Amino acid sequence: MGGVPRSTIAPGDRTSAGVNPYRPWPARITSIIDLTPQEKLFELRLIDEGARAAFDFDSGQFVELSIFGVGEAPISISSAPSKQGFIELCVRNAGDVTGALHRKQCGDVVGLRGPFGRGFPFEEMKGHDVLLVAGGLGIAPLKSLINHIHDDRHDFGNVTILYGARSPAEILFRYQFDGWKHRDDFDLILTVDHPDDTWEGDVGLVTRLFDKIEVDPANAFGAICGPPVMYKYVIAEMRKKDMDVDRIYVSFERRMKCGVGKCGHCGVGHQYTCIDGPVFNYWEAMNLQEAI
Amino acid sequence: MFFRMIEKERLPDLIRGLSTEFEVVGPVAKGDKFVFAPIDDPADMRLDYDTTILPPKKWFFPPEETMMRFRVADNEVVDDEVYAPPRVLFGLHPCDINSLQLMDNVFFGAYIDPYYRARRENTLIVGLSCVPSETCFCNAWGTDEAHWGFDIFLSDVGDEYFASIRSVSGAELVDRHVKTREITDNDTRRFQERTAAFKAAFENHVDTSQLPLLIDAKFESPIWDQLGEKCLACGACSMVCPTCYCYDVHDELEPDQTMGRRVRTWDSCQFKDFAAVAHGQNFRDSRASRIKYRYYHKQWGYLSKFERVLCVGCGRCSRACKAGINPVKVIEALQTGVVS
Amino acid sequence: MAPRVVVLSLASDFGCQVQITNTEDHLLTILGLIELSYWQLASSGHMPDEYDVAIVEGAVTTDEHAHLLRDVRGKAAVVIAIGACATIGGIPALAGSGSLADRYATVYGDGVIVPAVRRAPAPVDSVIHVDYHVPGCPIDQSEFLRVLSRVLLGLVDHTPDMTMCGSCKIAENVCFFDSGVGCLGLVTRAGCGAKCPSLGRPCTGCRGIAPDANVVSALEVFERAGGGADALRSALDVYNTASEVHV
Amino acid sequence: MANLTVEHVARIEGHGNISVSVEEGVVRDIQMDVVEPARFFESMVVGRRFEDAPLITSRICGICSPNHALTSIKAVEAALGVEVSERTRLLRTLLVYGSYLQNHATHLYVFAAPDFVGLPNIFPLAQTHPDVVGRALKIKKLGNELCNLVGGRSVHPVTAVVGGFTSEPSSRDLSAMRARLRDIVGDALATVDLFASFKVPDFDTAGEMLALTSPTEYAIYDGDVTALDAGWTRPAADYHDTLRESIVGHSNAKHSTVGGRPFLVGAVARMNLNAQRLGARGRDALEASGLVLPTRNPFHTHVCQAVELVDAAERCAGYIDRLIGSDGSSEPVAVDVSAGTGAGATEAPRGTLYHSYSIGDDGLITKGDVITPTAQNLANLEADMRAFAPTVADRPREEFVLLIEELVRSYDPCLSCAVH
Ligand SMILES: Cc1cc2nc3c(=O)[nH]c(=O)nc-3n(C[C@H](O)[C@H](O)[C@H](O)COP(=O)(O)OP(=O)(O)OC[C@H]3O[C@@H](n4cnc5c(N)ncnc54)[C@H](O)[C@@H]3O)c2cc1C
Ligand code: SF4
Ligand code: SF4
Ligand code: SF4
Repeated sequence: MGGVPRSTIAPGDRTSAGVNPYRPWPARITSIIDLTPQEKLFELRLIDEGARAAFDFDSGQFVELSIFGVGEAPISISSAPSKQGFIELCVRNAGDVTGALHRKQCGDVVGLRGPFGRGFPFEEMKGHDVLLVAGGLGIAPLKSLINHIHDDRHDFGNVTILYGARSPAEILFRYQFDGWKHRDDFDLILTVDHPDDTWEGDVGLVTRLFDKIEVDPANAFGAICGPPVMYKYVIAEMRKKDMDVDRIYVSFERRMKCGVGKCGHCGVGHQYTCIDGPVFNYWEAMNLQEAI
Repeated sequence: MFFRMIEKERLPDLIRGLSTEFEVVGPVAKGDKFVFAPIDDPADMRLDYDTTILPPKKWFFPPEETMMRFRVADNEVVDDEVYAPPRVLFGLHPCDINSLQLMDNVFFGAYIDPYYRARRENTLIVGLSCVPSETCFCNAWGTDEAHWGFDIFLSDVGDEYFASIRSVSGAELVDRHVKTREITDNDTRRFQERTAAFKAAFENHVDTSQLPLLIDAKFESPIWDQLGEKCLACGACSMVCPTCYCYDVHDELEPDQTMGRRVRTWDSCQFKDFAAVAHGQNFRDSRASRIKYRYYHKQWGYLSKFERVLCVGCGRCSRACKAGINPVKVIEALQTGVVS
Repeated sequence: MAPRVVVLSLASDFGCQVQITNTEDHLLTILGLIELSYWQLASSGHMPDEYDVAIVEGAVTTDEHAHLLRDVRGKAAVVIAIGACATIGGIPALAGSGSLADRYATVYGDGVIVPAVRRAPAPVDSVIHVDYHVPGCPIDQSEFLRVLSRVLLGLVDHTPDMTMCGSCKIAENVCFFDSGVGCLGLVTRAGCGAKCPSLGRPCTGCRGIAPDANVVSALEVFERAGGGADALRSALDVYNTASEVHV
Repeated sequence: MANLTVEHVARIEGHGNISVSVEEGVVRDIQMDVVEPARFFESMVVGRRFEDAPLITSRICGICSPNHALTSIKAVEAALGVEVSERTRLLRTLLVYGSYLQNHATHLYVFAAPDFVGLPNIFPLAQTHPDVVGRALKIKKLGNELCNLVGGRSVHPVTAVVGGFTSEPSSRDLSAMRARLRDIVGDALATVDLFASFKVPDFDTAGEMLALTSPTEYAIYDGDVTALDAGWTRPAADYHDTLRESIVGHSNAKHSTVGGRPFLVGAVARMNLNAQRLGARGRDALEASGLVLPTRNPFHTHVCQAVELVDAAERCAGYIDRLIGSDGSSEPVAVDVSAGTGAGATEAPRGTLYHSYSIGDDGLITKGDVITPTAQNLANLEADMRAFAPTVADRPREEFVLLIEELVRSYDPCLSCAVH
């Protein structure tokens, strides 16, 4: 929309009347890392300097990635809010937009809208233990949270990460996790469904790892992200450990066309994933029909 | 608000007058049904219409609209302006006026939809009193009365209209284009009588008590499966509904593949792929789950945010649904546990 | 490099190919995006040995058709089926019911032997995998252009799966069932903008039965207000004889 | 020269091969093998409601589908004794002419023109002669739009049904169309000039020529059948008695004869029989083309079609005047179903098209018959090929083949039509 000079407003601005919330901001791909045959990690920088400086987000929030001629797809931000000036998106080639993104090269321009949605309650989590459970691509938004905690490590108690992937080759961000294996300020346990010859870690579903961990229910926050089938079982484990329903956070994936609470696609129960979520606490989620 | 009396014979003066400043859209006949269409001649306007096939939402949120035009090479937007001509929607019944307010909650709200807003701000609304048809049940939601959301509202009291004037623009236009007179006590009495007769004329009396709780409690009820068997999954109900706003977005390239447009089109939660995500997962694969969602969202999802039910009882969906599914029946089924 | 495209036809009336030429305003633009390697209707030349995209019109009615298709599938990276004949069997498939010998007798007189190569008419994907579908009898030019654009961009096939009535409502048509006339829009794949109802004629189902159609419920609707369930069955035969209808 | 076959002759509608057998350097025989497999339209309509006949049989041909639809409708109406309004007839005539504009433009520019400029197709001309290609597409597009306007769609019109039209264009759209029709006359005249300037072989067919004729107009939508040589005029409905159809071994299409002679239908026959009823502009165009009538040269199809383009544009503008001026209705008239048999004929762009049906008391069709222009022409085409080939047998093989192909294309054949 005309009127407001674009660089004076943040991309996620909700209030300025002159902003067209559907208009993507051009962003340049500044790095591409092949993680697995299906997933790549893209580093993106908004081209407009003002917008880049104003871009502020919480872990768990997402952007709408836009490739004109193809369409848009909601993608969680994988990098930590503590890192400014760029964002990382960990994207699986799942169809049109994500496929077209995979065919892009460093230096190409795509579009971004956002950040959108409600992320993890980082400030509330401060001073507490955190148990993060990821399945498959669910590590994408959680990695933002993990890195954010990492950058503010002294503000948190025990931090435990359980991460399950199908096979060792499908473990995302392995370069980072391998580096963390021997750290004592993170408890990191990886598991795979289908091990290969080199695999020395755990085998089986991520829920199995709960036997290996200690949780202080009075103090711990949980954060879960993974394929839809996973939530029920992981939450059951957390409940077995007596964690509070309103301190367990889940992040949902639903179909989305707008990201701003209009198109109706992401409805889950009586809420919209895009503006009421994608992160919900479990008490809210329990009250969302058909959510879990 | 202030009030004037307008002789019925003089109404064409008002319409003609409005036409000099605005595009005037009103109800006209299509076969034995009605549609809202631009009016060339006031005589084409069918003020005796019962309801229209499509609600007025299409004048604010068209079935297909270009959101922006873009250039592929550098992924740049070349144009996202909205063209919204000054327009008057003439002859809206109370249900439709109320429906626009429900739409406003969505399209304004946290993020303002610039396309909807531009049209909404450039459109005046002239309301018109009506007579309930056999499919109407606006009386159930209190949407049989419009208290705001119009510039002028004309209540038919015989040979005259009792005109309620809400906005400055409405007042100016009435002043400019039609001869009126002040209201008298007799006029307000006639207005009250008309209102009472209107309320008494409803055939449908739907018990909506505790509906939001009921629908939440009956989430697992077999009635949804029975409705799912009947439902044709055609989406007609959503298209004709003045309060359904879901949409789809896709890009279309010009034949030379260098420029294109991002388009949004009406969508329906009754379509199978509406909640499908990548890797074959579909959160509402069955027709039963989809029809349930439609009612759940209307009676409870929306209400949880805006304290209103997302239905104005216009009865359009009852007319459009060839499988005979409609809110009156569904609410009845929720209460009795039986789908009739 | 521009993709090398061939246009082929099996049993058809060439109408869909004519529709391609009927994109007048854009024909030359499209031809600029591809390398047209073979198009019998519009150009001299022979079917090449190598190409990337095959556009196939028409139903399979002979063994030769099937052989040709297998050969095409082996060579082309992308196969696009255009029109009702190629996507659902269409009108040629109407000849698929009953005995072929009788049909030969009706057309050519008694004693004519049915050639051994004849088979029951069937859509292209009964023989080979089809990557993109452009339904309709005939195809709609703009839909064809949209599909071609998806092919060029490497996007997946995206034929709408819902039925027609939604778009018919958008067109603000008075529904035929309201006056007791049956209309196949109830079960037919959307995407033509409810062309026929908008022109005053009930849908004849040329885009095929929508994957999401509820044929059982549609039968009841026909029973109540559309001339009876048999009217639905008979109307479906025109284009959809080769489709399996689960009733 | 040895025996040769040309498979899938290009730039014609449908699949056909030419086979030439040569003995001791002399062309012994030459055949047009129609390899298009039979589609059984005549048997497909049997058992279906009469309303379905136009819907189904228009799918015989996607190129002249408006003609098939209308001819089928006329046959059904004849069988059931349905009388349609004058307005309906006017609209139908417009629909046929829309099909003429689009078909002739396609045949002339897309199918035939490449032969005269020595190219495989028309598309390279877009660079070298943008005006020519632009003109071709402009005429073709207007034809399509005329069909769209009246029929709702140019291929397989939607609105034309037994008894009338299910929807009619607005006067506003009609007058816009009229303006464009007037505007296209210049392009049509330029087309006449262009094709009159091309040199064609000097060759006469020995066949008879048949076309619809009418005392009042250049017969397109309606008329009786007149034979040029024999001189008789007969009702089109009697076509079963006039034409003899026979099955030939090498072709899936039947052959036709009249009075034991092969014959030619199409633009040349029409022009020979109807030229005096051309409109003023059409007559001027004919004169400017230098064509002397009657002509027996099938290669003159091109010029005749081009003259028809001029006439079509002029005539359609006149029809639109009449439509706008009158307020009759084209709404489908009610049909009383009772058993009957009837035939219909129209002039399709490629020649006379016949449909006939028998309908039972229940409204179901018991018998259907279709004879397409190409089916009528095939016997004559083969006779012409036999006569023409020896006259060019001395040419290099490639040129020989091209000339034979050109003869085939001058008939503007529609082989999938022929095998229906
Ligand atoms: C809040 C949120 C965060 C996400 N974060 C990530 C992430 O970090 N990394 C990642 O790789 N993926 C993420 N996804 C999933 C990603 O959005 C989808 O994979 C992507 O939209 C598919 O789009 P496409 O155009 O590539 O595929 P399409 O070709 O559009 O579709 C392929 C399949 O996906 C379905 N689909 C279409 N649109 C959507 C949609 N908007 N959302 C989901 N499914 C859809 C279609 O039904 C189809 O079956 C996230 C989704 C959400 C809602
Ligand atoms: S749900 Fe039905 S009755 Fe309610 S507003 Fe929508 S169309 Fe009208
Ligand atoms: S006319 Fe046909 S397509 Fe339209 S709503 Fe009725 S049944 Fe559906
Ligand atoms: S309405 Fe039906 S018959 Fe007409 S074009 Fe669409 S799918 Fe085909």
